Amino acid sequence: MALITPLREAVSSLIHDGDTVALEGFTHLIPHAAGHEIIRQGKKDLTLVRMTPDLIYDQLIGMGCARKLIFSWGGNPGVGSLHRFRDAVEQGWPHRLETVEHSHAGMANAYVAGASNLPFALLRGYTGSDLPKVNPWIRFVECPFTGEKLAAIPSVRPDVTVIHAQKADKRGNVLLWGILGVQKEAALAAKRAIVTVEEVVDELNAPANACVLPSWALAAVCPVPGGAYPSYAQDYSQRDNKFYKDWDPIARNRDSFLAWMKRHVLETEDFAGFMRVLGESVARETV
Amino acid sequence: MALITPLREAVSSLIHDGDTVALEGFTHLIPHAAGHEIIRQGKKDLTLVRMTPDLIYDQLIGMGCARKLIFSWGGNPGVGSLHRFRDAVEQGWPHRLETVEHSHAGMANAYVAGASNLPFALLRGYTGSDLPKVNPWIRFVECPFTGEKLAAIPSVRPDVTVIHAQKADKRGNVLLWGILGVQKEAALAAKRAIVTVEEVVDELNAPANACVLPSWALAAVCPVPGGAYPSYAQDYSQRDNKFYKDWDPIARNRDSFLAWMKRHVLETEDFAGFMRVLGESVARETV
Amino acid sequence: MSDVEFSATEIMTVAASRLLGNGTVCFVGIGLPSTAANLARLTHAPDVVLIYESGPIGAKPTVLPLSIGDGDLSLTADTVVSTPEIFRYWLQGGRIDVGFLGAAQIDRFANINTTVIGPYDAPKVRLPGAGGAPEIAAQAKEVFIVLKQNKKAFVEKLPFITSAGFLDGGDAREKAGIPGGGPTAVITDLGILTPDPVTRELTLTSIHPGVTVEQVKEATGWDLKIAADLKTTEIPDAAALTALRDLQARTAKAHGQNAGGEG
Amino acid sequence: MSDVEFSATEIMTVAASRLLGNGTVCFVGIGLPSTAANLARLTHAPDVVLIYESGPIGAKPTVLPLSIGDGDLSLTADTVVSTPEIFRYWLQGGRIDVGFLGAAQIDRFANINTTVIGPYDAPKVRLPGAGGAPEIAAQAKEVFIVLKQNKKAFVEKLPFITSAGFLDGGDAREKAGIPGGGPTAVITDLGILTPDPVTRELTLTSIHPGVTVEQVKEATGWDLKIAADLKTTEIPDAAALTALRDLQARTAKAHGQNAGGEG
Repeated sequence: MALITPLREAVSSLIHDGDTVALEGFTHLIPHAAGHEIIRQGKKDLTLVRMTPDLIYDQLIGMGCARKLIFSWGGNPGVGSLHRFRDAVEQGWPHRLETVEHSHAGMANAYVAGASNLPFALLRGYTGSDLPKVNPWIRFVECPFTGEKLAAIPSVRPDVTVIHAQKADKRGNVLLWGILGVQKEAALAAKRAIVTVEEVVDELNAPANACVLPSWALAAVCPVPGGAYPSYAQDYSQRDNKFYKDWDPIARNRDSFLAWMKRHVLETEDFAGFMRVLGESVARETV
Repeated sequence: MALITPLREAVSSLIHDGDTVALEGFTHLIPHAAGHEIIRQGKKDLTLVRMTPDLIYDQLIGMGCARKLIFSWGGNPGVGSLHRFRDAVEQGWPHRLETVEHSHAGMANAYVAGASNLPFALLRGYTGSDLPKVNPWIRFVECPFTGEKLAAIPSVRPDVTVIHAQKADKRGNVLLWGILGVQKEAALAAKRAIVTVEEVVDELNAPANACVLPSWALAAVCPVPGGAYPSYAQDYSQRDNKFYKDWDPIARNRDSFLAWMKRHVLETEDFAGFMRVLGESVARETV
Repeated sequence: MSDVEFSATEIMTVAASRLLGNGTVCFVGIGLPSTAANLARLTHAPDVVLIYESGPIGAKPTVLPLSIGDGDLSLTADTVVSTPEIFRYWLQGGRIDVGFLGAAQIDRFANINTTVIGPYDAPKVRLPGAGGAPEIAAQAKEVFIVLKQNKKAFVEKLPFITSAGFLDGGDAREKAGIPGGGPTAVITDLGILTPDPVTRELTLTSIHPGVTVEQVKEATGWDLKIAADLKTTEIPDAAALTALRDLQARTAKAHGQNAGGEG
Repeated sequence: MSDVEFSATEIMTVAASRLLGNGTVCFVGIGLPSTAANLARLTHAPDVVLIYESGPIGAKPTVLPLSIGDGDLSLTADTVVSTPEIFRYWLQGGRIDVGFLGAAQIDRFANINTTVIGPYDAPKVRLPGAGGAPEIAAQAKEVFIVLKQNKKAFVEKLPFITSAGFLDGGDAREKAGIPGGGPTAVITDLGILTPDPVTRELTLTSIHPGVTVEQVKEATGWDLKIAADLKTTEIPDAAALTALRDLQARTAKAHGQNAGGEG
């Protein structure tokens, strides 16, 4: 049963050094606040999983939280490279980052297999690609009826998945809508799922067949209004495209990155504090 | 692109003798009208597929339309046996019926695999059951990572799937809600999908993430208000539980079954005709 | 109404419902299991989570469903997912605490038959078949089975094992690699049978008041073991009986009956 | 505005959009493919069905999405399904007519690299990676690729094949068991390249007006074959140019830019 918990406590009690952690989101509903809290608490040696690692993964990697990254597309959407990710892979800064690289189809199927408690995912995939040459976790199995060769990759079964959603009710049942990505599968594939939400309401009033995650399938529900920023929550906020562009020069340089992280994340108390200091930085720039 | 088509034409042009046909529905949204039209048109030698063959399959089997049945639970829900199904299996009347028998988990996964264009479904299933002893289509594969043994069964890929839904728009996009069963997977697993609908509206106004089947993924959309009767369509009709009970004595006896089918199905023009004659029969009984 | 007057079916249903703890996530078969599970929800276990294979999660029906896909299940559920999702993410995903099943036949190791009486290829009686039972029996953390006890149902040897209990007994189930814990209670109209911790043979551990051990043995197709510390089943309390009868009266009014099936 | 003034990027975009027939089901990559696909929808192909890997089916965005998961895609779609469903039921299910991709690098057989420049284990440049491309390239009935032509992008040998075109050419793709038909057009800012029907080597079959064959050869890292019947690309008509510029103006107003990525 998910308790309505402050994010700080959920991260502290549910995420441990060395864990495999997926913070999922597909442009929409990316759990930035939870990522910051992981950085603030100095979690180390994490295996990070995500189809589309973006800014929050760039930050986690640059701050040295990650030992390994399992992913299928790592970039700053609409802008370009993730400089901290590239620096880790190309130069080993702040330390070497092991990578396991898939296609989106592979990762999406691996989450489905994880949620289904299967050891591996079966798909038509990777044929003709060099990915199987560099990823020993891509293998092939034969159909016992037709003899066809199909790709097999291990399930993703994170210790902890973190997602952001629009609403929870007071019992901790969660409702999300719009672009769902792999969030439901990621939450159900994990041993422990943390959901940050825009608001807690009396009744979800979910439409028929909506994406609802029942309280008892979750470990913690944490109210963090705006917790997806600079990503967005449909019907609550807009994506801050400018932040994504502004991130590029900050992240290009190790020192400017570290200074930014210190001021905005390490020295703020929580996400509300981050938003306040960020507001001050933006105001200063635009004066 | 699905054309809005009369049911008679859709059945006539899209379902052929010898086809593998799935009329899916899980208590809710069972396409009875389409089943009657298949009987009226005297389709033969069909391989029928369904997780829960119920009255409409009893009728198809008793009228000699089916050569083979792939299923996982065959009964009259809430009442008892399907007498025509039993007569075919136990006595070979009106002719022998070949059966391929699965569990619900197996069938549900086989539809998913069909919709996903995979040759087989992978599941943890059937262990300790005698089903693999009598069904050669249940095999086992090894996980290439863990060595675990998992069940494998062939995908279900019907020539034609028929489902009933609440609404279509004028372009032929379909919306269904409530208990969805395997209908979406069954429709997407088929070469040709026919959907009977309660009504055709200007705009679907579907909630976010609702179960919508786009027109271009369907072969025909046929307006048949009440076409799930005696099953139901949530927010349109109630299940007629009495009909399910009344079916038991009709179907127990070959002659009473044939007489009923002649009067109510073979000698009626369409589903509206069936409902009219049924109404007369019920009125006569209750006089 | 005196609180000591109750039928054999009523004590069976109330005894089965009592086993279901509050907050338990229960995968419910239609018919007797559904009656017992909903009675639990309406009495001592308001937070029990009822999952039906047609898709409803957290169903709170006001009357007993006649079928596994009644509209009342959908309208009262926390959410309704597809049937494949129920079997893949929720059952196989390992999220079910209790699988609550009925059966046509059962053997001493709580294996279940719902497929055929007689040879498979030339059956004397063709039963409805497996439905969700094989994977519910295999994957729920534990399984309760509720059925009426007589020699046709409690047989020495099943003509067909549809769903595994403890197979040949002992550690046969574990050796076969079946993940869930297996049947922990068989609740009948005569008593409650539980598997011996070592041999896994079903043993009469509780007998309903007014029933004799001879009667139970007579209704069993094998030489039924009787627990040394055989208990007498607690009689249904007035509140549970009232709740059950109200539920059945509401159901009869809505449906005209309350039997059930998977279709 | 005169209708003969247009940039190289504009003729590339318009030429790419023209290839997309009305009613086509198109799996759209973000960036240039998304611009061309939406231009087609806003001009000659109002019934084109745009599918984005984040989940929207039948998206009709009013401005170009900056990312693959913009709210406008969700709000204007016929339905939004999960990302696993997009890849399983819709792409792998064989329902996609055209996969519309971009690329960082391409070779003569239309194989694509979006993974690394330099050795995989010690890359000179770490690119974003595969995203949806390997399976889009493999499973769509045909594939259009749009990218700017220069020697860094059009290379003799790819350091890494992320997504298969025709592999080593000839029937190598079919022999590898790749189901979809593969790339049928590579649209650049200089011309249009199409695979030779037999060797499957990319051949310049259309050149944009004002561009010389020498320029195109100079921008290609291998000895580019030129079609005997080389055509000149039709210039963008005024309506298409207006639609494109309006779309980009709306987009700039909404987003401030229109580049794109998969995140």
